[in-house]
Amino acid sequence: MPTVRVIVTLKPGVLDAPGQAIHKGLAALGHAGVRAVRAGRYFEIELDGTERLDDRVRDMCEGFLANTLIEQYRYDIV
Amino acid sequence: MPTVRVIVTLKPGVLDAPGQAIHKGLAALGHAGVRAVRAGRYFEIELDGTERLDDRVRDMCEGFLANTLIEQYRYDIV
Amino acid sequence: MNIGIVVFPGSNCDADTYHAVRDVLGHHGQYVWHEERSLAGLDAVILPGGFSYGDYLRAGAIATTSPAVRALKPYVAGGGLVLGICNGFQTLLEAGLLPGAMQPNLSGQFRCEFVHLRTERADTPFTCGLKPGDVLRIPIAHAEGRYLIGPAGRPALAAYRQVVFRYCSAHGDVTPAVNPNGSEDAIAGVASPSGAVLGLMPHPERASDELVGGTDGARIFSSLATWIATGRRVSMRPVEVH
Amino acid sequence: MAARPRTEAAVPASAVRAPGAGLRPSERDEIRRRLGRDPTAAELGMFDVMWSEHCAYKHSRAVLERLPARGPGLLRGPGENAGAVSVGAGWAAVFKMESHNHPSAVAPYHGAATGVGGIIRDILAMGARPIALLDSLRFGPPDDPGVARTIQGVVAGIAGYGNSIGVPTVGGELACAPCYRRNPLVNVACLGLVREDRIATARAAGPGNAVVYLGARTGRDGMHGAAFASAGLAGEAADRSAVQMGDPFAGKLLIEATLQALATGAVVALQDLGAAGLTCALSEMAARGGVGMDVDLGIVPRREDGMTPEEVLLSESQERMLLVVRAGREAEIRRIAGRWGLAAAVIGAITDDRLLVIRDGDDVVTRLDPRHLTDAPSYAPDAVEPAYLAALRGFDPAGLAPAVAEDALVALLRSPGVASKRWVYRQYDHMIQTNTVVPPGADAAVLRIREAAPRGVALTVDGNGRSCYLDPYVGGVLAVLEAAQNLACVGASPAAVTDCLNFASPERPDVFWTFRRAVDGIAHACEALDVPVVGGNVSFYNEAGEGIYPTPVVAMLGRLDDVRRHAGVGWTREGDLIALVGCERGWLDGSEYLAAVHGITAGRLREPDVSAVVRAIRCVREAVAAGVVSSAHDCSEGGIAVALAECSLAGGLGARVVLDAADERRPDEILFGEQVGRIVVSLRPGALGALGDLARRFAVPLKVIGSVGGGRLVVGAGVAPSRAGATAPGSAGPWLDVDLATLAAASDMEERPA
Ligand SMILES: Nc1ncnc2c1ncn2[C@@H]1O[C@H](COP(=O)(O)OP(=O)(O)O)[C@@H](O)[C@H]1O
Ligand SMILES: [Mg+2]
Repeated sequence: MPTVRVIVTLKPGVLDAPGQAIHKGLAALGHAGVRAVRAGRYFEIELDGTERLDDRVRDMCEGFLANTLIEQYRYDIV
Repeated sequence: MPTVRVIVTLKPGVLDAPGQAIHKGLAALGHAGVRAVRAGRYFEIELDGTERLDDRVRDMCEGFLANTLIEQYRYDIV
Repeated sequence: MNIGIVVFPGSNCDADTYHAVRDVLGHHGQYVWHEERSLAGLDAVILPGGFSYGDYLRAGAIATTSPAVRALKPYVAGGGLVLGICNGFQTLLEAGLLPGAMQPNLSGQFRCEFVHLRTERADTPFTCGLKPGDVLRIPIAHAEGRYLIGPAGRPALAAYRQVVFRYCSAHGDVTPAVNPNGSEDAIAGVASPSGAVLGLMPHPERASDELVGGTDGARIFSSLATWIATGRRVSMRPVEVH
Repeated sequence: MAARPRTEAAVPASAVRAPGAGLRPSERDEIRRRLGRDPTAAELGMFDVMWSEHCAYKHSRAVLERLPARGPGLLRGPGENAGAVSVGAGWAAVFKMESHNHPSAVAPYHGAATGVGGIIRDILAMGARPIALLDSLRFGPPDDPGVARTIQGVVAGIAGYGNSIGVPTVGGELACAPCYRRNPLVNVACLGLVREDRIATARAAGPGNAVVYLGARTGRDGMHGAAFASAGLAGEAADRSAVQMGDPFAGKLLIEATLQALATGAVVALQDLGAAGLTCALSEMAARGGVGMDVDLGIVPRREDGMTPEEVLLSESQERMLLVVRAGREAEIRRIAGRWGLAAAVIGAITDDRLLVIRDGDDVVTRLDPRHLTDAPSYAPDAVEPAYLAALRGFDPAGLAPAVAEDALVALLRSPGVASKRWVYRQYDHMIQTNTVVPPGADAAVLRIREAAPRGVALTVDGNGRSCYLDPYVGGVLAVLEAAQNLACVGASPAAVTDCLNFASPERPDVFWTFRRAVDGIAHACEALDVPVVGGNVSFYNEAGEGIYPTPVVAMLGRLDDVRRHAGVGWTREGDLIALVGCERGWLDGSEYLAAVHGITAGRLREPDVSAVVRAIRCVREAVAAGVVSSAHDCSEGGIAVALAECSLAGGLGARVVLDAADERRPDEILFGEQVGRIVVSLRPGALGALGDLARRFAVPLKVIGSVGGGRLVVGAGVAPSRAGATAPGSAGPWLDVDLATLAAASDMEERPA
C-alpha cells in the first residue's frame, strides 16, 4: 500500500505572506541568522493499488490539492 | 547556506479535521482507492552558518513551528 | 422571480442572504441544497458566504466537488446568473468560473469591518442600478480575501472589463491604505466577461437594512431584481475593449 | 442532584493517573459505602472525574447558593445546561459563560477554540440557536514575546471557531497584569434564542425511549491514551490531556442537525458531551430525570481503533451530543444526521429501574444508581482573610507626585486594558446573522431580536481582578454594577447574569476567603438590581506562576423594548452639552492610573453606595430609551478623563470640559479617579430640562460640565459652566489640551506588537 507525500508551495514570485510572518516570529524569539522562510502545505495520502500511481497523484494535485495558478507541488511515493 | 525542510503533522490519535475533509473531497472528485489523508504544514528555512544546526532547528520547531503537545515534526537539512 | 441560495455544509451566511433577498427586498428566495444536480428554473443563483466544508484545503476548494457547483457551468452556459459572496466568490475562483485565486489576507488575520467599494462597471446584472464611480459602504468578513490574478491573467481581466469593484476610500480613492487584505490592484469583485457571473468579497446582505449595516448592499440585490424583472439578457459574446 | 455551574480544574482528570487517583481516602470510603461493594477500576475512573472539582464544584457549591436565582422574566435558573429569561413576544434568551483557562495556557489556539465550541453546545442543549458570543480575556504583559504569542493564539482561536460556526462575537474584555503571565484566563459567554414553549431539557424520560449519540466520532481526546503512550513528564502528560482539538466545521453541522432534530418533536431530552464526556452526560441525564439507562459502549461511533471502554466513557472529544429520542422515531434523527454528514447511533434505551447500566458488548462495565455519581460530596473549606490586604489598604496615594496630566492620559490610553480593542474585535465576525445593531466598541453590544421586533437585547461582560485583589467584596459589587451601567449606556435594563469565577486553589484558606467575599459582593449587587444569576462556572486552581488575582467575571444580558432607541459612546453633534450623571467623585486607590502610570497596585477601595448607583443606572437607561441624550458612556478605568477621551474618539469630535476643583482635590484624582456610578452623557441643549426632570425623579446628581465641538479635548478646572456651554478653563490653564490624533494614536494598538 503506497503512501504519497505531497508538498505544495507558492510559485516563486507570489508573495508568501505566511512565510514572512513566520520569519518575523522566529526573529522576535531571538532566532538570528534566518535568511528566509517559505511556508507550504503537506499531505500524506495512503492509496490502494499501485497502478498508474503518477497519473493519479498528478490528477489529485492539479485538480485539487494545489491551485496551479499560484502554487506548485512535488511529491514522492514511499 | 543550509536550507532546512520541516514537516509538522498532528500526532497519531489527534483529530485531523482537515485531513478528513480533504479525503472526502478527493472521494467526491472520483478518486477511489484513497485510504487515508493526513494534512500537515511545511516550512523551508534558509539559515546562515552551519554551527549547531540541529539544536537551532529543534529550538525553532519546539518553541515555535510546532505545538509538541499535539504535533510532531521532522526535518532534513539540504 | 426565483433566486436560489445554495447551502453547503458550513455555509453560514445563507440565512442572512435569504433574509436580505426575501424579507428586505421582497423577492422570492429559496434554499438549494448542495447535492442538487440541476439549477434549471432559477432566475439567479447565489453562493453565500461561510466556511463550506470547513474551508480546510483552500477556501472554497472543497465546495467545487459538490453537485450544485458542478451544475453551475451548464447553468451559466444557458444564460443563468450567478453571484458569489465571500466564500461563494472563493468557490467560483476555485471552480474556474472566474479568473484568479485567493490568498490569506496580508495581515494574516481575519478581518471584519466596513470597507468602501468603488463601482467600476455598471452594466452587469448585479450593478445595473449603480453608476460607474458610485461608492458603496459594505462590510467584509474574511481571512482569505487577497485576490491575485498575476501577469498572465491581467490583460484579459482588463480587456474584458472584469473588475467590477475595487476597495477605495469614502471618497472613492483607491489607495494602498484602504486595501484591507492586499488584493492585487485593490480588486474586491470580479465578473465573467459577459457579466453573468459576479464574485465579490464584501457582504451586501449585511448592508441591506437601515437598522443593521445600512442599505448600500441592497443596491446590488435590487439591481439584480430589476435586471430579471425587465427581462434583460447578458450578451454571451462580450466585447473586448482596448 | 441537578447539574450546576461546572468547575474547570487546572489539571483535568485524566487517565494519566491510576483510576481514582484524584479521590480522597474519605471519598473512596464513601463510594464503597454507596455501592455496598468495592468499585471496579472503570467505576473508580468515573467517580474520579464526576467527583472532581471539574464536574462537582465540591468546594464552591455551598457558596454559590448565595447568588440570587430569582427575578422578573426568569424561565430557567441554574440546574439545566444554561439559564433562560424571557425577552418578550414568547421568546427566551438562553445565557451561559464558561472558562477554558488551562487548555488555553498550553495550546492557546485550540484551547480557546474549544472553549467557544463548548459553551455553544450548552446553549444548544437548551434547544436554542446560538446568536452571540462574548469573550473575557486576561493575559500577562503583552511586551513579553511569549505572552504576545498566547494573546495572538487565543484571539485567533476564538475567531477561528466563532467565525466559522457563524455566531457573531459581539463583545468582550481584555486586560493584562503580571499575575496572568503563566495563567491566562479565557472565559466565553454565549447567548441563544428559543421559543419559550420550546426550551429543551436535559431530564431523560420515558422508559423504552432511545439514547442516541449524535455528532463527531469519539477519539482519545482529553485523555492519556495509547496514542500518547510516549508521554514523558507527568506534567506534560497532564497538559496534553487538556488539549482537545475542535472542529468548527463539525460544530456548525452539529448546530444545524441538533436544531432540526429538535424541530421534529421526537427529542425528549438532550445534553452536550463536555467535561467527562459520556460518563457525565449519561449519569446527569438519568439522575435528573429519575430514570435508568442501559447503554452499550460498543455502539459508540469511534475515530480510532482499540479504544477501551474506559476511554470511550471518559473521552472529551468535541462536537457531540446525547439525545433521548421517542421510541420508534430514531430513524428521523439518523436521517438528519446523515444529511449533515454526522455520526448517529442508538446506543441504548431508557429504563424504569433508576439504574445506569453501561455495557461493552456482553460485558457489564458498571451498574449503579447514577445519583451516586452526580451527588458528589461537598466541602466547606476554611476561609481566612489574606494577610496581604492590610498592607495594601494602608497605602495612601496622597504621598504620590502627580504625573503630567497629558502624559498620564496618553499612558492610560496606551495601557492594554484601556486601549481600543478594535485590533481584537476586527478579527471576530461580529456582524454575521445580521442582528448586531451596536457592534463592539460601545459600552455594550445591542442585538435586535427579529422574532420579537422591535425588541432587542444588550450584552456586556465585566470583571476587574485588580479591584477584587484589593477588596474581593467591593470588586464583586463593582463587576455587577459596571455591567449594569454599561447596559444602561446603550439603553438596556438588566435581565440576567451569568458569571465565571476564576480563582486559585480553594483549598487555600486565603483564596477561599476571597472567593466567598467576591460571591457575596456579586449577590448583593444582583439583589439590588433585582437581576437573577441564571448560571455560571467556577474555575479554581488558577495558580501557574504566582497565582492570579481573584477574578470573577460577570456577563449581563439586558432588554430593550425598542431596539431603535439606543445610544453609543461617541459625541454626535457640535454644540451638544456634556453632563455628568451620578456621583461626582472618584478615588485613586486601586485605580488604573496608579497601576499604569505609577506602577502601583494598592489602596483602600470605597464601597459604593449601591442604591445610589442603581438609581443613576436607571436614570441613564430612561434617558437613552426616551431619546433625551445623544450619547452615554460610563467612567470606568482611567476615570472621567479617559471617558471623555473615548467619547471624543468614538465621535470624532472634540470637547471643552470644566471640572469642579473644589475641596482642594488633586487634579490627577479629579481627572483619573475611579468610582462606579458616574456616566457622561451628551445632549441637545434643549433636552436639558427633560434630563433634569429624570435626574430629580431618580434623585440622582446631574451636572453640566461642558460642550461638544472642535478637534481637541480641553479639560480644565473652574466653576460650572453656564447652560450655553463650558466656560473657559481656569486661569492656570487647562489640565488637558490634546488633539484627537494624539489620543487616537495612543489608543490604537494596531501598529504595536499585540
Ligand atoms: N476580547 C474582546 N473581544 C471582543 N470585544 C472586546 C474585547 N475586549 C473589549 N472588547 C470591546 O471593546 C469595547 C471596550 O471594552 P471595555 O473597555 O472593556 O468596555 P467597558 O469599560 O465599557 O466595559 C467594548 O465594546 C467591548 O465589547
Ligand atoms: Mg463602559
